[in-house]
Amino acid sequence: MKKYSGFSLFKHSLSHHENWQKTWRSPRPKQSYDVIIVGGGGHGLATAYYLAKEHGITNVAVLEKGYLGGGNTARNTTIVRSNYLWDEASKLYDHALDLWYGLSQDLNYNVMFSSRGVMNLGHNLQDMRDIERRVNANRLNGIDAAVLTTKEVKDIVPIINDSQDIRYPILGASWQKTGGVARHDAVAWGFARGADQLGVDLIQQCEVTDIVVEQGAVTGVQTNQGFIGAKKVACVTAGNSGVMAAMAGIRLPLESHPLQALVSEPIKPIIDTVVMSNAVHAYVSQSDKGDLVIGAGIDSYNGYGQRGSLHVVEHTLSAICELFPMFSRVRMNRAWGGIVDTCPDACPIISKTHVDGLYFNCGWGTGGFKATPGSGHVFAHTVAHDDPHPLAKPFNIDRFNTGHLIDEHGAAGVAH
Amino acid sequence: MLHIYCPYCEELREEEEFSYSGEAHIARPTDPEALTDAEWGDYVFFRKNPRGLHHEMWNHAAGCRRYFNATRDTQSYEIHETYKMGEKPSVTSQGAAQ
Amino acid sequence: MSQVNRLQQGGRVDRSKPLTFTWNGKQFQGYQGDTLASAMLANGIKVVGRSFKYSRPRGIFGHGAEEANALMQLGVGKETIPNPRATQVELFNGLEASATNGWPNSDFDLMEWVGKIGGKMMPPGFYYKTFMWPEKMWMTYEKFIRKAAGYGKASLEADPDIYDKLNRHCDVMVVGAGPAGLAAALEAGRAGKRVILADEQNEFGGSLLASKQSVNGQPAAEWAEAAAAELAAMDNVVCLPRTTVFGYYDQNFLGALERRTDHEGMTAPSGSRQRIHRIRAHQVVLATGAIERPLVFANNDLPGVMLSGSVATYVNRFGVVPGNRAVVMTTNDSGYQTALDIHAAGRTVVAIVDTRHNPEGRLLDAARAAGITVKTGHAVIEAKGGKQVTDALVAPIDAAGDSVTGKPVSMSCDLIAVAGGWSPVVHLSCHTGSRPQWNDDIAAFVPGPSIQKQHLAGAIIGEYTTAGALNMGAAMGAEAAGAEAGSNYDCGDESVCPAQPMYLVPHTKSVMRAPKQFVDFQNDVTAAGITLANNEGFESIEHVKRYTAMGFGTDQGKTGNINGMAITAKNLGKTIAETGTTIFRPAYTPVTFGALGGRDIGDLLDPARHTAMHPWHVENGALFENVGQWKRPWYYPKAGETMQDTLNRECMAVRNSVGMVDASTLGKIDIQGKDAREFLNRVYTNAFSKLAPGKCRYGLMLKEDGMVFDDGVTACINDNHFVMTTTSGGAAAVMSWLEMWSQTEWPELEVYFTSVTDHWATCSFSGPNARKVLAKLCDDVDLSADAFKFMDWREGTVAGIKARIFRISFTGELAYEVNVPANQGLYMWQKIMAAGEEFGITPYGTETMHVLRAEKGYIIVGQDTDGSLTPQDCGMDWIVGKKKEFSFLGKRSFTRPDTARTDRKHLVGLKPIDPTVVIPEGSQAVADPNQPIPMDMLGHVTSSYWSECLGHGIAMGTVKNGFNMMGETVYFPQADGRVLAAEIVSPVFYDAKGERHHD
Amino acid sequence: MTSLHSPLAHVELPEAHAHAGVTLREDKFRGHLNLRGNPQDEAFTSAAEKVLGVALPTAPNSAVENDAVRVYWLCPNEWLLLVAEGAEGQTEADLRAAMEGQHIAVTDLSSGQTLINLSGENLPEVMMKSTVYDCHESNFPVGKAVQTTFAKAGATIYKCADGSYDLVIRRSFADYIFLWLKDACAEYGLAVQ
Repeated sequence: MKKYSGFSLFKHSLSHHENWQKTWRSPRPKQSYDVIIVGGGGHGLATAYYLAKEHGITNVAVLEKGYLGGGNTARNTTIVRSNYLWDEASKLYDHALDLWYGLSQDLNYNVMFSSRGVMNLGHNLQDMRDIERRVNANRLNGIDAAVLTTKEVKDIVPIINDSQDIRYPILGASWQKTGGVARHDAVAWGFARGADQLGVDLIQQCEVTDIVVEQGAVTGVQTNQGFIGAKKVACVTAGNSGVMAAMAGIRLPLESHPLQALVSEPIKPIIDTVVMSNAVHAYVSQSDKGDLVIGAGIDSYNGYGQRGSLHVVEHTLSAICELFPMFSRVRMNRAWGGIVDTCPDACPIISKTHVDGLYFNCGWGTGGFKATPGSGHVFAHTVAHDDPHPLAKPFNIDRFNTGHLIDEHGAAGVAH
Repeated sequence: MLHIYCPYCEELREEEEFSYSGEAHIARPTDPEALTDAEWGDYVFFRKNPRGLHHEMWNHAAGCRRYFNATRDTQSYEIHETYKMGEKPSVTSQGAAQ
Repeated sequence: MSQVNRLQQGGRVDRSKPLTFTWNGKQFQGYQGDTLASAMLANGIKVVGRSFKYSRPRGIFGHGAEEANALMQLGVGKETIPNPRATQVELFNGLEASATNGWPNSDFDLMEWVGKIGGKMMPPGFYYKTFMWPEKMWMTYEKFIRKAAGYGKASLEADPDIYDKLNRHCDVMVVGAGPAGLAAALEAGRAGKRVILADEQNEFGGSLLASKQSVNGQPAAEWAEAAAAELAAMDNVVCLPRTTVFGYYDQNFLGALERRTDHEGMTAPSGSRQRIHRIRAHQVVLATGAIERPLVFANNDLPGVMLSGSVATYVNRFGVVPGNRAVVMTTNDSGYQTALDIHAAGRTVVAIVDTRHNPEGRLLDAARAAGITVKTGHAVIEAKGGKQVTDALVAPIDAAGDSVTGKPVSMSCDLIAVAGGWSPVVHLSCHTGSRPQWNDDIAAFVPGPSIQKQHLAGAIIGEYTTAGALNMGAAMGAEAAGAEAGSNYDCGDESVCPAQPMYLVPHTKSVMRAPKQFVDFQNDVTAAGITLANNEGFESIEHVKRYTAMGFGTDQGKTGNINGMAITAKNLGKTIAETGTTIFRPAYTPVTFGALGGRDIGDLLDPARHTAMHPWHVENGALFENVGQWKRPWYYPKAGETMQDTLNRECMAVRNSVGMVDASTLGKIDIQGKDAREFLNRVYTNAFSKLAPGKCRYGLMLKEDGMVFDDGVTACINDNHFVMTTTSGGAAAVMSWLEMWSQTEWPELEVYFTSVTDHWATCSFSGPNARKVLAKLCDDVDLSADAFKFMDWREGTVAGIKARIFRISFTGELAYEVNVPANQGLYMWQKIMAAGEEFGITPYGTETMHVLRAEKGYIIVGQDTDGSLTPQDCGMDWIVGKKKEFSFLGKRSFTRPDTARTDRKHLVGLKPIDPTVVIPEGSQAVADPNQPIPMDMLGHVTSSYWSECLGHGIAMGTVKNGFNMMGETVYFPQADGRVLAAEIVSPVFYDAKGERHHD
Repeated sequence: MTSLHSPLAHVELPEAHAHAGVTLREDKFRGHLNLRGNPQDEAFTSAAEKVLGVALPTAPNSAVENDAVRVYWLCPNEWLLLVAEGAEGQTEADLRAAMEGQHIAVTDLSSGQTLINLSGENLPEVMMKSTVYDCHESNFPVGKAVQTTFAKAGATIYKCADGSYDLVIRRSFADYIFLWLKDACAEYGLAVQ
């Protein structure tokens, strides 16, 4: 497999780009694998990549019912940050943030990670208390974080409405300078290409219809392409995790909800950082293409339809126009929905199950994209060793029985 | 944008009038102290999350403030029925995964 | 420059009303009835912008929503709007438009050379393959990429316009007012149904307005006018021209954007500029028509290459012929009509180039009769020219349309009209999750099955004849109305010869080596780019879309998608049906953010709730704090005071004499019924069985997970009647919580709940002189300490008003809460202020309230708790009923292993070692301040204040295992490097024995 | 100094309009009582009828009225009684006396709510701006009472015989609703009586 570079681009241009190799193979499934990963989204592909790269397990298949990176990986607002509240969560996300740095070089695929900074606005006194608390916790954990005054917010985002005379004035913000955005599709494709190069079979249009369990241990999966045997099955299916778990007789504390996002028409650069506000339910960044990328609130009802209700989008845009009065004349080009699997404590489940050889990585709710490399990294460890990675340990499914929840509703909010 | 028939107001009303309350028909255990931690955790946190028919509870928050149940398809969003508290659904999917 | 391309007559423009506009700073004229595009074409303007990636010159290509090139920067300053399509902008006098791309301008663009030279290096996905070294440079590369990208500029000033919304309801919603939509609306309207008819154009009629056909013997446009007039006269029909239905949501909910004043100027003279109609329809008729498909050939993006139907529209509707010498390339009969229209307008049709080998029929005959050259079995394989078309390379092709079979000849021309067939506008039908289906008969996608109550009529399902569309529209309109269709339409001979599907016109060179053959103009996606993506393994159509950006533009691939899918299908050896399509999402065309936000901005962003005493607080200089939706007085500064000065003054007034706070925002729930006690027992941790009438009790409410959820005082009015108070922010949630348990789990308990938050106004005054103040106003209650004890309540008359007086205290002082009906709240407040004047009664706000309660160690749910603390964690085990029969909500969770730990985080008092210090709220506690990062954190400061009466800072916070660490020191490393220290103490800093409030 | 201040007592009146498309009138200080009870219990319904002089409406979204009281159906076991200013105390006492021993609740909300009347030729459009409920006469005939949203607040809306609407709104939201109406009516002119 040839490396990508400016030079290779030049060389191929001389032959009219007729000789580029495939980004990945399209193999037929083997009879069995050491590990089957169900779900070819960013997390699943990252898991496969790190299984092969870090643990030398290459007899691996990723089964994807649609196309690679076609679920939430392709539908999120691409924000990357790690400034969560509790030690367990912030360490997990910060592990991911560490991996974001250098990821393009590691994968030899430009995922366009843009460390342009992420700001979470506070609009009332309790918001500011929570921000202080979170930033202090981050700081003492060695995570980049600062509290901004209203003026500092304005200095970084000159177009923001800093009037103190509005319904919910900006009182300050938390600021993670090292956070940012990335190109979501490229993340999936980069991990896919990397995994493929290490020998992982990526099998698209392969829908798992059953998880086969014999005597308390997993033996493989039934698919629309027949039975495929496996010593271990790792499910990384986000919104569909509940459906997958049911196949193995497992219950999960998850609800799948529509989460909507939207983009404007492309405009010239106008906002250089990521601005999020939980209190008024809005967050915005600008893509390299020029679109304002805006996340809306979560729809209240369970839904797998990848679409939500208009009033949620309306609510978000009134908040956006309040924060950025000049965006009022900009136009929404496209709105869409993803399916987010939400946990009662707004934290993921990265866990073994009571079925031997069956693992789940799910429940990322509205915050999965930013964790992609970290999630894959610790899940690969968990699967490879049949023992949770130290950072994954707190995210065991047993916490819902012991009461050891990691309540990140405040830091997770809707905003990602 | 859901259009929901309130079984008490006996009218279709706009989604904005309602608030969603999750899975329906979850009975509180009569003797919580007799349950294992796992059984209690199951009651508190674990929910059916089907793709397809779902029996769920809604509250007509901006209307009559009554709680009621709905059978809704979580894929098509079609609402097959709504019914009052204490009533049983008439549309069910036997054999559907939870 | 005069309007060189304007015909002397014809069309629907008003030549008596000339309008002046500017394009790139230069003045031009058009007419009333023009779009910006028709006026630009009338003036011979060819280059209207530059392409996204390669900076190639681009011209107007279509005439409506499908336009991919002519994105404008409209207006200037705060009025400016980025990216509207010239084809959808109605011309008005003084309109200023400029190009969104091109440097120094769109006509002469230096970036073009970058595009020409670098273009070879910029195939799809090139950025994934490079710009990676060194890592740090990406942010610099990105800066340049961002600058080059984007189209128009957003204003930097606030929008001068407002936008509003109407909630509409109807029996039948008809989307599109072309022949099918008009016919449908007529049937439903005549049947007496409530009908809404919306169309994106300024007048109803759609294709009829540019048609030379007749409807039942009447010229088509005249018929459309008559139909529109009949509909406008019906009371039961709402006609919405200039209104685009942009989204179709579940259960027949539609979003539509009406442009109310955009045709008159950049801003609305009064009222809203645009309006969203939120429409709930019982039945929907989609009559959204079809968009013409372009043909993909080399250099097909040159200005002067246009959609054939658009050319005909400009000729017939606007009296503009966008060229003098036209070559028409067609795969079906549509192109013939365009050629005939151009010919009739007196311009030269160089040739009709028909890809079909053996076409026949009335239109072919008519063309030949008009003397137009028809070259069958040929195609325009390449356009030539610099900034506009100068020649068309025409070559014979094989019957399948796969290869060039002979030598190309060059035809001199300035216009190439392309007719590649039609793509039904299926977009709306897909918004609710229905997938479109490929129909081989018409070589197009049509709407798939849907569970919406939806009817389809006309070109949206491939009915392309006018009579067919009218009759189908009538049938569907009648069906939606539950009536019989009453009309039958005839439009004469509309027979056509079968079309040839043609998605990529062959070239003498291979697709990778031919000059660029554009599929998606807006994102510069070429046939070669798609092929490269396919070769690299991007096979799913969604992958192709994402890798090449095909269909991601503001036109959302209205013209390009089908060709791109077909090229992919062919590359992969699949059918188009197998390849499938991407999913169409709202919005059909872009929707102004401001319109979606509507009036819910500014003061209307969220309701501000006010108490009865609010006007007094405003008059007396209070600053306000947002608590939920409530506006609560935060503190009342006097001239020259710092905030701390004010707080000290307010606090000391309460400690030394008397102060008053408006406590009306606390949630209040009236509970009646014989099982009210039992109910309270179940939802509170403590017992209410023995609470006697006239008594109050503090209660703590948990969620089933055992964590504190709300707190408040409940008073027993009589055995069957209680009044519960909740936190200000938690009132609605508690009310729903109680109702839920009552309605769904314990319907057998006889108890009713009614929110009385708004009914009662609460004046809460505290301090050693509180009794004296009350005594001045109330003479029918024995106020003596023995008769009216702490945690008692009495009914009495205060200032002549019947009141409920609660002797409860959140300050630790002797305190009374006087509750009166809110209509008398302001009066009561003023009376108490007057009565207290001699004692220096001082109004105080939430901040002083917080200081006073913190001195006493009272928690504030939501500030000191965060959903992760049990009553035990808060040191409130005393309030957890141990003997209650019913396992109250949350109780079972206490015994879970993690919850039962004795070293959880505990809520404790924190006394700064340096008494002058106030530890910032949110500070994190550590045991060892010298531990390197990452440090082990023990907890955090939840509340912290300067206590003027104690003369030192005080704080509350969580500390791991805190109850077992009393007297120990914990440290709080600050961002500025300071390390603050505090001793773990009881949270009760003031009057630990509670003598003062009992006094 | 009067002891009574209605929720809208302090609002600033908008500038006078020569032609007001919408007129707002606050019907201040009416007695508002919330009544709960079991409509299947004949003892309850007959007691209510005896006190009120009119039978409690049991059809959803309906209302009944006589000279002394207007009664809105709120839910199957809940009604809102609107009586004259000052009559709420006696009505409550009468109801309690007549329903002695029954499972009922009577709650005085007279200060927690206020009644505003909206009329005028542009009212239909203002209602479309303000509520998601379908106020077309075919769906909202005279005499119907509906609890729904009004802007971002709630309201119980009643269609009066003269085509105007009576809205019962919560006191704390009154300023917001007035602000909303002032804004929504700006293009037609709002008169306050």
